[in-house]
Amino acid sequence: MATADTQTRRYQEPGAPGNAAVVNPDPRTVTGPAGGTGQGDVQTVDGQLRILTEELKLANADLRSEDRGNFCDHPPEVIKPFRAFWENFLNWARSESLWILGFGTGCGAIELRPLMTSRFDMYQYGIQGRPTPRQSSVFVIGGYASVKTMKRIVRSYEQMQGPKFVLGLGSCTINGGMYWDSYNTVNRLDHYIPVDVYIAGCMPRPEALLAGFVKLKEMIKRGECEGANRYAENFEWYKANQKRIIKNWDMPDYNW
Amino acid sequence: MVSPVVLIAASLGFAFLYPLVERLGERAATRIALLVLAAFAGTTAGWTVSLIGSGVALTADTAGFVAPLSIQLQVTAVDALAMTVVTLLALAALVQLTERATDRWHGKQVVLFFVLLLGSYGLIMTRDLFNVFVFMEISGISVFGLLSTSRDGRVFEAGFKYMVASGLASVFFLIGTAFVYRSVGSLSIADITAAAPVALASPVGVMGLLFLVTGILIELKPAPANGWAIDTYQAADPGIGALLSAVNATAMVFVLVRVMPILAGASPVFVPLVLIAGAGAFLIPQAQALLQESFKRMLGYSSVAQIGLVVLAIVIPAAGVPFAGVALAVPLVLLLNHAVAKATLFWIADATGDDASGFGGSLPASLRGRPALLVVAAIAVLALLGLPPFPGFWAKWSLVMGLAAGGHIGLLVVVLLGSLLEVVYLGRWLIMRMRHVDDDATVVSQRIPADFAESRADAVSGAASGASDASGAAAGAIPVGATVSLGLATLLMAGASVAALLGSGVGMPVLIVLIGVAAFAVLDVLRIPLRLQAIVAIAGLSWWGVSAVSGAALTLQSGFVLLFVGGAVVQLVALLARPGRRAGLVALIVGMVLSLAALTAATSPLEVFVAWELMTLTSFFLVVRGRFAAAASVRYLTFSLASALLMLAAFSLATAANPAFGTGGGVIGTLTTSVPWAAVLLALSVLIKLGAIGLHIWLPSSYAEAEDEVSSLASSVLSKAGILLLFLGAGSFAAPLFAGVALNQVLGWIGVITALAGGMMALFQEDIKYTLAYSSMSQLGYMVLAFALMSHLGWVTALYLAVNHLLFKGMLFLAVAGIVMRTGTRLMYQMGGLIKRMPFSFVSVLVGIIAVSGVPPLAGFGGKWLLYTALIEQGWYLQAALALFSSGIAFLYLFRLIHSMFLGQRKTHHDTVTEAPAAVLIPQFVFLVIIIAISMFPNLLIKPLQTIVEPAFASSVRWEGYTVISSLGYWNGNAVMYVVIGVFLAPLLWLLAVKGRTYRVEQFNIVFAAERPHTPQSTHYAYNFYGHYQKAFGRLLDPWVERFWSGVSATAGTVSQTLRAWNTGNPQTYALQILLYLFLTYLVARGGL
Amino acid sequence: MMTQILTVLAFLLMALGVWGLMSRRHLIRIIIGFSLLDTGVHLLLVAFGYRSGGTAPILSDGIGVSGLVSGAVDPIPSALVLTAIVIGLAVTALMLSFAVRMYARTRSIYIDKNKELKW
Amino acid sequence: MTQMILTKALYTVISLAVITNYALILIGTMARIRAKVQGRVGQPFYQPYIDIVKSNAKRTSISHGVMFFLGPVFRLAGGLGTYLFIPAIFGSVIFSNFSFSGDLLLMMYFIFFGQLGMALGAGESGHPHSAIGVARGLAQMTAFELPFVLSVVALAAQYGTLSITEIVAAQQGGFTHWAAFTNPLAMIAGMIAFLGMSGANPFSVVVAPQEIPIGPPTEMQSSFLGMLQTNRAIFNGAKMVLFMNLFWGGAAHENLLVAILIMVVKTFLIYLYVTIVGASFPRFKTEQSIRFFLGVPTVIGIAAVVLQMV
Amino acid sequence: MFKRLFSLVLVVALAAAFFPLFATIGDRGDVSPLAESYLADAPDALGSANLVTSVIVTYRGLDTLGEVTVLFAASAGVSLVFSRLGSSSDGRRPVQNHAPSELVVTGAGLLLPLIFVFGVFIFVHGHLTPGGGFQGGVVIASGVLLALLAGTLTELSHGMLSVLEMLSGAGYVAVGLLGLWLAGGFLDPRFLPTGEIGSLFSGGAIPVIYSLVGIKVGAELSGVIDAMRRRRVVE
Repeated sequence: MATADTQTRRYQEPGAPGNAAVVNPDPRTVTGPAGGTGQGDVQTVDGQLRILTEELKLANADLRSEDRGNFCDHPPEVIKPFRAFWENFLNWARSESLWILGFGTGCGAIELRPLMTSRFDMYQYGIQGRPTPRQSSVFVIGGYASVKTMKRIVRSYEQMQGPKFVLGLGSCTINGGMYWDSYNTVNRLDHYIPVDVYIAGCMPRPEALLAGFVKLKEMIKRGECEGANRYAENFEWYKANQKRIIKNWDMPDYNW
Repeated sequence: MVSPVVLIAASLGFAFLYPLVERLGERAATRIALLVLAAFAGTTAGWTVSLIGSGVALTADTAGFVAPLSIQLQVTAVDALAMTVVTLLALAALVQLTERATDRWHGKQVVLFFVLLLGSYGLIMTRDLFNVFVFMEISGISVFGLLSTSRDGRVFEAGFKYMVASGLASVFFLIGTAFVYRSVGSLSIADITAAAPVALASPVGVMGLLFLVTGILIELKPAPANGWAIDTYQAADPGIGALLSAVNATAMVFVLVRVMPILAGASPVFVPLVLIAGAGAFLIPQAQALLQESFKRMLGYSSVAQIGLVVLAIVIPAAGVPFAGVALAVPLVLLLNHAVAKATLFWIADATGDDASGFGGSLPASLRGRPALLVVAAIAVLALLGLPPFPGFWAKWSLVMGLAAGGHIGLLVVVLLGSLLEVVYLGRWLIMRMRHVDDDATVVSQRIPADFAESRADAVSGAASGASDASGAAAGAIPVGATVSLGLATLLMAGASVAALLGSGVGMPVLIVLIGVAAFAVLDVLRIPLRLQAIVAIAGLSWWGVSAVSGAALTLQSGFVLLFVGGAVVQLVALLARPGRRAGLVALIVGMVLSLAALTAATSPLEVFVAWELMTLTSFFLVVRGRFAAAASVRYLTFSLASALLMLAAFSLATAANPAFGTGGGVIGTLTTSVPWAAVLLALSVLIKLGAIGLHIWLPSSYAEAEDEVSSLASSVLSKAGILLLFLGAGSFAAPLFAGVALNQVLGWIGVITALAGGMMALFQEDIKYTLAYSSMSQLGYMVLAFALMSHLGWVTALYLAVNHLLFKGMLFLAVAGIVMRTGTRLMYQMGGLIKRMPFSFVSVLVGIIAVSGVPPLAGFGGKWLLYTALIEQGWYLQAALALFSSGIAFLYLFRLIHSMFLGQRKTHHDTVTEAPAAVLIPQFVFLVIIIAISMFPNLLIKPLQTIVEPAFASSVRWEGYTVISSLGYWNGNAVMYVVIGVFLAPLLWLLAVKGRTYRVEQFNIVFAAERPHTPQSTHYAYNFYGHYQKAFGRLLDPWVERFWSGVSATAGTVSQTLRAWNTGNPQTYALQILLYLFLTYLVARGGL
Repeated sequence: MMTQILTVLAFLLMALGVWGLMSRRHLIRIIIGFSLLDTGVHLLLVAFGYRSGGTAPILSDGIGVSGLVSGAVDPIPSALVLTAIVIGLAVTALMLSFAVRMYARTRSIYIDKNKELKW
Repeated sequence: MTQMILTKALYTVISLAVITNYALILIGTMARIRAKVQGRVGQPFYQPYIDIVKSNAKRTSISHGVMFFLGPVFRLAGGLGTYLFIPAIFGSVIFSNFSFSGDLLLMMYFIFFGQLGMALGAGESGHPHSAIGVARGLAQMTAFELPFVLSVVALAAQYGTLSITEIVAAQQGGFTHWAAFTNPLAMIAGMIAFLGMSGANPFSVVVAPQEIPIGPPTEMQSSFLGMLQTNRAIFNGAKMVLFMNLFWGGAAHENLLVAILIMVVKTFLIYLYVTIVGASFPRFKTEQSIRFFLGVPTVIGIAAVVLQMV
Repeated sequence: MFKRLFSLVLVVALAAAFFPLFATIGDRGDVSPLAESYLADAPDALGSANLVTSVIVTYRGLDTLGEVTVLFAASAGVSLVFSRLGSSSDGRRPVQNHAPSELVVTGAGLLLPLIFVFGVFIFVHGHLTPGGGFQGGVVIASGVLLALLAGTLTELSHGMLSVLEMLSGAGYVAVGLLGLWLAGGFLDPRFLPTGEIGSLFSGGAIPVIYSLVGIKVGAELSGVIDAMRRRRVVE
């Protein structure tokens, strides 16, 4: 079995968003170096990007006014883990019951399928597919993310319930891979959603994917996969990055 | 007393002198004419008062010689009464004719009017055969002269035909008279009657009499030789139409009355001959009238039919309660009832200038927004149809009883069938006139906009129907003459009704119904607002209900009183939510409830029937109030009255077989009959009212298209009347019918199939009210099934289901009323997500549907448990399985109901919807509390029901604490409740303990294949919810029954068209028909010679 | 014998009238047929009053009351016929005037062109 | 009185614990057996436990409203109640549950309780696929209800009682007394209906994962999902116990442990039957399954009833 | 055609059916007892020589009153029927197609007085000889017709006709009522002396009645004739 070249991102204390390019001191105004395509400016209202209102509700400023009432306007929150033994037990359960969101975001989705077969038999690792983000805990980004799929990725990610884990599959998720200079490809996934495990390769074989899952399980057991909390913590930064590349933003600021 | 001859001299003298009187001025002359008529009325009324009950007759010989030598006039009490009514109607007619907008009568017209009146007096009073002929001609010629008043140029053609026909009739009459004189040697009717058995019994005498009677019959315009008369009615001035049918026809009938003893004495062939003639004259025009487009023509058909009925009544001795023993009372009452009612209708046609009947052509809603005229028209139509409390009802009852007692089953069928046809066309006319202007009278099923658009206009519900009432037809002013004459006629009818009612011997409960309606009608006249009326009604009914049942032992009757009055009182609270006035609403509701109560208190078949009819009527007028209820109410009226007629037939057959029928006074089985056919008819009648499969097509649309509060009352309270009747007739259904199969077994199958079919149809409705209506049908099917078991448990079940259905269907319908009120639509897929806006309504619907579907722990399960236990106990296994299956179906449509309205996506334009008004919620929660209570403690309900049933069957279940134990199984509602609370609370607490942070999100925050749903409207799955079920069943779900009844309707239409075509409009054809009629009478007589 | 002849004559007259009534299209002819029918009836009435060899029931020289009783015809049918004739006349007059009005409306004197009202 | 209630509560807890754990293990085992058939290793037999723990260990959850929140509670209450109204082991005080509160009819109707609650919860989620799933589920439910009811009525007619305990009692004394052999038609109708009731292939269109992402519980997550998973075990257990009682002689032995063993074996075989059928057939469309249930099984059921009538 | 055939068949069938009825009527040697009592008693009771008149005017006086009424109604009817037609309202003169011929004019001049006198004679002698009010009235009306044809009369006075009609009709009723109050009953003529049979002034009020009837009938029929003559179809 070939060994996968995996690159992990470790959980860091809240407030320090990994190796992200920018730490933004004022959540209301987001400026900073462009990731991804780097085209265009951040959409702003009154010259400023407004994610949260004075009452700390989601502004949902990009929605049409008649749609606003249809969506929840509560922003995501950081939820502290339990302590020690209990959290370890829960983490064990989480790692042994990984439910994948069955959403083929890129060409790598084809590599997911073999895991179901008798040859790879992901079930024996407690992994199984799930048709709805609500019930899934692992989001496998199957390859490059374009502007179009990014919107869906963000939406689906936000609709998963925490703790939730993201597996970036293939080189494209890391740096754009062979599409690195495409006008339409997102080069670096973790500027937009927190990624727990990257699996390098173009494309990585199912074995590599399995190896990535094993790695993810280890990390979960170690309590290192707190992507959901990281996302909540740096919500405005992520949102600003997302909005920079998604021009026709017709969804609420957080898709519950 | 004034001599009869003076009346004739006075009218003739006045006619002669009228040109002189007119020199005083036209107005003054007509006033004087009215005064003269009033004096006539006073005279005749004086005769009536002094003659009635005295048994003597007022006699006047002319020329100073006694009877055989000279012509004798005679007035009996019956004659005097008829003359009084005729004079009053003539008075009203003259007011109408001289005080109308156009074509006011004056000069020669008034003269001829008096001549016509004189002719009628003469016909009634004379006792000389040839003199009859003279007066016949006087009447006829004055009518011909008056015909020219009409603005319709076709009247001359009609008049010509009339003259040809009437000429032939005169010839026949003269030939007959000649032969009679030749044989008897006298023209005095008394002499001829005395001599008839000897002198006229020979073939020659009989043949002469044949001419005589044919002449008289032709003058009575009998079908099928009456096209000329119909043409005349159509083309003539409606005022003449009124005179023809009210004055002229009434007088003509008396000729037959005079001659009948001669005929009967001479030969036995004449009674059947006249019966056949009467039957034909009654039935054929009713069928011909079905599709008439001209109202006047329709009234013409109706008039000749009514006279046919009178002819029947003359020959058939009266039986039954109201007029037993009073000679000629039945035909007289029928005749006068018809005269007043028909004159009223003609005058209305004249006043509104509206000659459309409601079939084809334009359909003006000419009575909408004219309440007074509407009331008058309704009274006239109902009186014509022979419905209580109008005098015609009692006569019809006696007539039918007489027919059955005489063994004239064929005639019975003819009378009932003809009456039904009359209901269809007259009822339809009335409905068309009072319907809402928006209503194109085609709505008998749910209406779904073709493009699924949120079309607000289409979806406007009954809720708004009251608002635009006044904007109905442009109400033109009614001429003063019409007002007076209609008022006079209505007073006359009212007076006669009161007199007949008091004389009929029906008990207090029936009277209370009418008093109640009248009292609230007075409130309407005083313009008391709806809310106040509702409060008065609630207070009054509560007081009445309490006083009716307090202290009384719990019996079937008192139980049903509680059910009816209690259920209605609670639901009346909902009316408090409606501001403003709703003329008639409370009055009719009170009437309906009281008539239901009267049904429980009825002690004789007559009272049962009266109460039943009153209930039908009040509920019909409630249904017809709906905004799009015209077509539905046509069905409702037709089927309800068909049901009533079947019941009448059943009662008459039963009474004929056993005069003591229905006087048993037992608690259950008051109406038990041992005649199988009567039992079948009774069952059919009840099944129609219960909307049993095949007979149900009226039910959904009527319940659904009525106003929302009315729907709830009808479905929850009114529908139980049929159940009560089942119990009253219980004993009839158990006897073996054929091949050892008893009626109750058939009933059982009908019940269970109804339950299943109703559920199935409810499944595919998009309109919430139709869903509930079909659900009612299904539930009633269960009750029939349970009743049909004829066992202790079965009956307890039937009653349990009845109570339960009242509670939850009241809740559901009222909740729906609130929702419809707030959202302005009845289509479920246009609702959705209302739970957050209308939480209380949701709770009520939730409890309601749990109670319907029988899910433990609520009371519905008790009903199901009892039902299946009872069914299996009796060995009705297949029925039990089917019932269970349909209960599953019920679960489906109920879920659809609650889902489509309250769950799923809320439409954006419903964001501001508020909770239903408190007044609508209060009754729901009253019912809810009751449901919870009887769920916790089922013995609270079941034990009293056992008490009710015990007189009929010994108990077959026993109680251990809260556990009810049957031979098959057991059920402890109390324990179930606790267990359910336990198993519900435990997971709930667990969930609250382990759940993480829960965010309350909106309905639109859903996963949608990584997309965003477009709008709530496009995201709510509610339309065609059970499409797959429909697909699975395929053609089984075709509307067979609807198709069948459409076929029946089309066939009736074809028959009507065919029969209509008989009246070709050609005078020679009419003459031919008259000759043919003569030939037919000859053949009939020959057959009997 | 006389009565029989008269009766049969009356009968034939009536049949003729009826036939005319039913088979002619012209309104006036129909009315004439009608009159024939009437006349037949009148004849019948008179015939029924006849007694063999009877005289007119009028007192005149030579015929006393007793002669009347034994020899005069029955005066009643005569009286009846008089009335009937007048009535027939009245009806005929009205029929004629109606016929005029029908003609005025439809411009046709034929009966089958004057049947707008039907069914 | 208090003591009585406490004792009953203890018994209930024991009974529930046994059935829950047994059913969970049974589900896990059956999944593993299915994996073996497919040539896989398969998930551990205790995977259902982990899944439930995981679901409950989710830190966040979303609720679409009160009914959504209570839906799973209703569902689980329905499962628990259904089980608790069935005497699980004949003659055992501990496992008699609350069968004294009602008979077979109560049990049959109580199944609706959970269905209704879940349907309401799914409905309030606002997800059209949930509603579609519910519509399919309910439609299919009424369809298999008919043969099931017919077989139950046939049994009730055969034994003259609706009490489950008495039905089981009547089947004691050797397997030839089992209803399955004394009334084979009823058994066949009932067992076919059971296929529909268990929602396995070919009657799994309700939750069709790829078409309407698992239907009614599409929006269910976290603890709500955990409850549904728990219920699945209990409800399945309850249904198997019911069918065991109705047709297969129930579980009766003077030694309670032996009786439990008998129950384990019998229910295992019943579940195996469902699994085998499910593994062998593709999925029916809704209208196909409705037609199926209202066809042959219904006719068999009617035959069973008619045989009892003559 | 079919209808005619059918009519023929029907007429024949009716004739066949009822022929026995007519054929079996034979001569009778006597009259009915009622007639016999008239023949025996009427001359004495009423003093009228013409028994038919006695029957018509007295015994069956009500019939006769009705008969008058019928004629009255018919006349009113005819004038109503024509009232909507024609020229009286617009004042147009009826179109005279032909001038009356010489023969008619001359003949009329000769005959008219005779006719009127004859008419009066007939109704005045109604109780004595065959004839009576109706016959006399008709004769008078025929005279009027002749006068109109001959142009002797060009216009009838409606007022006069109406007054005549009214007064004679009312007089008839009044006579009847006088009979009721003064004698045995309505239309009893014996409140006037019955006189001697055969003389002009006999039969009580019978001649009065017949005169009134004659006037009335004459006026009515003249009215009818005039109504028919005057109106022309203008629709």
